[in-house]
Amino acid sequence: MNLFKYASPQTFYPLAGRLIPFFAIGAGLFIIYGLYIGMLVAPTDFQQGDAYRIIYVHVPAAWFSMFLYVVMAVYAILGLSLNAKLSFMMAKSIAPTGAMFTFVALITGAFWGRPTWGAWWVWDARLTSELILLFLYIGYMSLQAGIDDTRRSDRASAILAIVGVINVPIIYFSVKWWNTLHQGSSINTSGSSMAAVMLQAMLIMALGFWLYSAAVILTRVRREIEDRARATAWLNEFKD
Amino acid sequence: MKSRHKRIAIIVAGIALLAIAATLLLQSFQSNLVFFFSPTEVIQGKSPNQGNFRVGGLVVEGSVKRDGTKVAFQITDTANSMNVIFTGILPDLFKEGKGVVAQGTQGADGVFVADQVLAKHDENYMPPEAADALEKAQQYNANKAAGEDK
Amino acid sequence: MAPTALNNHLTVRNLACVRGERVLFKHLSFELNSGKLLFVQGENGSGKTSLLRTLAGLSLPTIGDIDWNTQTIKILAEDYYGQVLYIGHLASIKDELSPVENIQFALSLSGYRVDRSQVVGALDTLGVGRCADLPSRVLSQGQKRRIALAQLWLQDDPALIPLWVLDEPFTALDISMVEKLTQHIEKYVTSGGMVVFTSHQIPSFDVSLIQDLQLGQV
Amino acid sequence: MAPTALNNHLTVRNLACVRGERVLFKHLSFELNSGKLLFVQGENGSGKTSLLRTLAGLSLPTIGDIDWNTQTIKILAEDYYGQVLYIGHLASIKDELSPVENIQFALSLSGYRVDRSQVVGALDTLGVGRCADLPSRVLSQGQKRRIALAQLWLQDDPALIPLWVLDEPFTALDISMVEKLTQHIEKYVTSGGMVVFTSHQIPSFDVSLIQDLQLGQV
Amino acid sequence: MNKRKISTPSLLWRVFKRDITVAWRRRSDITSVFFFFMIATSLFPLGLGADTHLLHAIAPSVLWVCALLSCMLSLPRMFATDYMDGTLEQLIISNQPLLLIALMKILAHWVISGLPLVLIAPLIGLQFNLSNNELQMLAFSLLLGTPSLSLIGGIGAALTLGLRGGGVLVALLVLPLYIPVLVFGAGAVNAVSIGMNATGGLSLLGAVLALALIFAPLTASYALKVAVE
Amino acid sequence: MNKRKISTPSLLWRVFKRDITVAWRRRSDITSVFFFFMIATSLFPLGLGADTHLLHAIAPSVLWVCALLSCMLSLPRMFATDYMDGTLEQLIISNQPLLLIALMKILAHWVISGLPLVLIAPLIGLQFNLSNNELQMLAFSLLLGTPSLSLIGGIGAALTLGLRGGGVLVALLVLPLYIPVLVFGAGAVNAVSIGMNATGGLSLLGAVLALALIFAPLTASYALKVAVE
Ligand code: HEM
Ligand SMILES: Nc1ncnc2c1ncn2[C@@H]1O[C@H](COP(=O)(O)OP(=O)(O)OP(=O)(O)O)[C@@H](O)[C@H]1O
Ligand SMILES: Nc1ncnc2c1ncn2[C@@H]1O[C@H](COP(=O)(O)OP(=O)(O)OP(=O)(O)O)[C@@H](O)[C@H]1O
Ligand SMILES: [Mg+2]
Ligand SMILES: [Mg+2]
Repeated sequence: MNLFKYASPQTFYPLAGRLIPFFAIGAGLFIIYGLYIGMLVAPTDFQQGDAYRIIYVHVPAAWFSMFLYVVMAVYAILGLSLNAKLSFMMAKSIAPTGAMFTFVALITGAFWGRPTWGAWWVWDARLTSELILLFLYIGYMSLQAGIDDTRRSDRASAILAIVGVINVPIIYFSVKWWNTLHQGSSINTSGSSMAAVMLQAMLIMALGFWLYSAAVILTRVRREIEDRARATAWLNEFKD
Repeated sequence: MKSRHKRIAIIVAGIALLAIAATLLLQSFQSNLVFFFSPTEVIQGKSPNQGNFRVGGLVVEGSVKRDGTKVAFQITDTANSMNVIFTGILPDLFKEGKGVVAQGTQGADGVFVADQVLAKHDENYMPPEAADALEKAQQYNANKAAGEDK
Repeated sequence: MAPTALNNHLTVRNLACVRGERVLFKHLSFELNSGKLLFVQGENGSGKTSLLRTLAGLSLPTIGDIDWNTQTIKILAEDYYGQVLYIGHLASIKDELSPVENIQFALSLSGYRVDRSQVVGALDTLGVGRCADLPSRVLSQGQKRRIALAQLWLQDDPALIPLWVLDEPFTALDISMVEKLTQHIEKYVTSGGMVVFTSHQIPSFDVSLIQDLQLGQV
Repeated sequence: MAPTALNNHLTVRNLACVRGERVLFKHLSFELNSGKLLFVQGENGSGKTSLLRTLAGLSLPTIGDIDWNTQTIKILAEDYYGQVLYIGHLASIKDELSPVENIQFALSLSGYRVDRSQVVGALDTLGVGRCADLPSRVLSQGQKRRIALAQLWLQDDPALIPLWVLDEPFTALDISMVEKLTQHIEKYVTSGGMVVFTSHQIPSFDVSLIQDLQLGQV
Repeated sequence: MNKRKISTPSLLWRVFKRDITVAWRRRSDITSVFFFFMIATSLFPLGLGADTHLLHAIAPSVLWVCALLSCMLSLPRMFATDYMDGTLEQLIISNQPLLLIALMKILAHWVISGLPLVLIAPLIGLQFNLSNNELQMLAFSLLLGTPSLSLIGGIGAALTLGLRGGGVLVALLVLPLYIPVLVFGAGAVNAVSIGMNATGGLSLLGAVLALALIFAPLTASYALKVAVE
Repeated sequence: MNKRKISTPSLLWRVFKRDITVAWRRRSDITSVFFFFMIATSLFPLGLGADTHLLHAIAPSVLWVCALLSCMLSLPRMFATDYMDGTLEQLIISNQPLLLIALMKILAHWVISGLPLVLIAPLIGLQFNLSNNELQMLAFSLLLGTPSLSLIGGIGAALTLGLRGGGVLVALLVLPLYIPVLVFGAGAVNAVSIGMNATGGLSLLGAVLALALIFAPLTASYALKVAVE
């Protein structure tokens, strides 16, 4: 099989079209199930009571805010080095979802901080670097939108995405490198310091978010391909 | 110079700069860019000697004394501890034995006058029963260890 | 090195150029040798400027290769750029500097230093010697154009600069100036230089020197 | 009001125009009546554009007066502007709006509302009906020019807009379009309109309508 | 031709609507001012370090200064594209007073770049631990003050039309003129913080607005004529 | 023709000198950044009222943020005129690596718009009642930090070359990347104020500078090629 075959928009477009429904349905199921376990089945926490349940949204959102940025940067690198249009389109389509998750992580964090820490917001390293991540996403999207010529907008914003990737390890390790008000990691290579049900619900939610991202991003890529190839003939074969 | 040679020279310069950056970074990690200081650091004089700063640590068991909205307690990092007083509403998670970060100024008498107290909880999440069980187990282990020591 | 000994070649193989979503040209191949003039023709928007910019190294070919004496220009990079003189639509003249300063700077970008007197000489040849020390801001469009072209008089040794890439060099020039420029280009080519140029008017070069390239019939 | 009843006059007395430190023209006087075409000629930089902008009310005369039907235009101000249609070098087209939106806006600035269908009709006449709803950003230079000119088809009632001031209306148009525009201007003039225009090419108007003005012999 | 006359208000409404439409079609213009405000305000706490009290104390001043700066950064857009594509000429020789047209364009600028700041400011205020009262006063003072910023800025934008280095130049022209708005605006919020009556500052803000409404369109429209001539 | 080869350093020196000469001939460019810095810093005392303690406490942050903003405002000038008049094309196809040429232009930008701030900052610091030690640290941290601002800014300037609404866009791109410089720079001054050791902040500033020296010219030169292509 020729893997590169899927790197061409012509092949990718129908493939993505077939995959999207599965991702979308899966996302719905996992998120509902995760919320069910998280909100109703999982026990209250010994210190935080029920306030901790924000964890089921906050942590997966925070994970995906960082993860999607890295994926976006990888696509940017691929795009620049292989001159692959589809990579640029992927990167462009990831950004809004990544920004959305960043925003969700920030907001849920703030709503969580109020009852637990006693403050909506503090300027510790974790919170600040996550805020910078939001700004980077916004910068990326603004640059994309600000350049009319797609070839240039793709490349220019790819450069920005790559420059900004340095922020991700800073977010991740901030709780280790500096002492922050934000807690350290509950899950790491040596295991987890969470009760099993809680962890389970959180992972299910993360899976749901993953499927959601896939569905939304692929939809966006398809629209992007349509926009860019409105004139090209092959597209008509797949639309009635 | 051929362009290839120039490129090599540039790369060498880049590597040298990287090395400088790395040493500077390592050096900076030994100094104090922190959200809060521990009581030990305060006692060693690593904290600011004027103005506002933050102290973080665990609330010493049995040290909390309330008087209306006024609270006095001790913060410890297990090695050293210091006295804190605060007037106002404490966060719900403020508990003896749990993490806390207080912001304020240190008076001449060494007492830290806080104007804000934030709760810093740890990374453990479990149901209350499990926490109880765990505590009992630890107690048991501790007793056992103490017993064995004898 | 005697000029007759020059034997450079520029080889273009299977070149294609895409701008936006449009293919401007594809399967373009040709070879150009020292002592030849390539006259690129085509209607508005057929991709002449795009081709010249690619040859000059300003944009990378979408598909295809460009070789300079058997090595691809992408690898040669600065070693190739140093041998090419590209004069495009824009005059690349800074308003704040005088014509002499502008030209001296342009030459130093190709790695050469020239004296003021030489630059003034070239400007005189082009009929703009009077403006040599004015700030370029006050010059008219046609004068700026002549100053940009003065480089051709200072960089006309094919042993040092074997290739000129000229995008519409005759625009905005009056008849006598067109004549002068035509002769100068011819002299450069016969002494072993290689030229790629575009123009909407048909210039009066010696036919034996010219090699034609028609764009726009994809 | 029947078109033939129109009897407006534009009177220019002793007009001078100074730009920078240069006197472009002085002691310029003429009178123009309904049903006449004023063809302003002169070489590059002789002040044609400057004159037309003064007539349109965009710049104030340095010396001299311009009267519209016995009252000076400086006093009339908006009452005069509302009667003049000026189309200059710039197309005044916003990239973000569609041609239809652009034209509707331009007309509302003279105080009129037109329906979409009418605008599309005018665009069709000019051969750019297809572009009616695209964002103007994607149009080529020539298409933009036509859209700016579409106003001439929507504002061609001399009873409402008795004066057109057109700066090089024929630029960038192909031959058939030049023909169409010539006829339209002629129709407007014969129905009682008054036109001031410049052009570097000599248009084929009915000689009896034309009144000449040569600039540049100060 | 089947044309209908339109009334003056209707023409002015079209001028306004057009600017809004254009901005909406180029949304990135709106959002980028908005985000600039968010980013610039977050810079100050970062520079200050941890002190919440300090943060609280300087919040009104920081938010107001950043409002000034974002408004100023968006000024070149008020007339520049119209100037470059020739629309400005047509506006000048339209059959309505340029004064009113300039006013509409300034108003549109406010809706595009001032109003969003008013709406987001309370949210940013939260990051600075402002109390409810303070947040309300912040939003209200901005609501009263930002139109003056657009009005005064309009003069600067018109004066620097088509000049090179316009960005910094406009800053130099406009920032000194913004000072009263800043002093009264930030003053009103500060007054609330220390439990004083803010009506003084507010009525001064109102006075500035009234004055700006009278003089700014006049001056700006005159400057526009000069720029085009 | 009597031409002599020039060496790489000599070419680079000419690139640098040319930018300085051009800036010098258009002095208003230099002075306007300078005055922007002065005006912007004096806005804060106006917004805050007369509390000297507060002023003192926020001085490092205010001065640093204003340095960021002035540097950012002057960014469009780094490559924009070269882009418009075609010089940038010639720079790209000169016979020296674009990387080095971009570095020289960034350096020139720093000399024109960063260095003056370093020199004036202590004077402005006096208005905020900063002590001698603090003033020294302020100047030193700016000296170490502003080159990073020009370097990082160079990336933003190259990315937004020739775009409409470039001013606000460049702010959006560049300010988030400036944050570390701000945190460490203002942090160093704050540390001196509260009697702590500032070496941590300074060595991080140094590290940022070293990293920026590696990556900024690389990225900027790539972005320039993209812009011209
Ligand atoms: C606005 C404020 C907040 C922001 C920006 C924020 C940001 C983040 C980020 C970026 C992560 C992912 C990093 C990682 O996986 O290690 C994270 C993880 C987490 N956050 Fe927050 N957070 C905020 C507030 C809070 C609050 C108030 C709490 C709890 C009281 C909290 C609890 C957690 C937990 C439990 C994790 C998972 C850690 C792990 O297992 O790795 N966060 N947060
Ligand atoms: N970055 C770009 N994005 C989209 N289209 C582009 C881009 N650059 C150029 N084009 C288009 O490519 C086409 C070719 O342009 P080019 O300048 O090469 O033409 P040309 O042959 O030099 O024309 P002329 O005779 O007018 O100089 C034009 O239609 C132009 O609009
Ligand atoms: N604001 C100004 N300051 C200085 N000089 C000016 C100004 N505006 C125009 N000029 C000069 O006035 C002269 C006349 O310009 P104008 O545009 O009226 O000429 P024109 O006859 O329309 O030329 P063309 O045939 O090229 O359109 C030109 O030389 C121009 O450089
Ligand atoms: Mg061309
Ligand atoms: Mg003209």
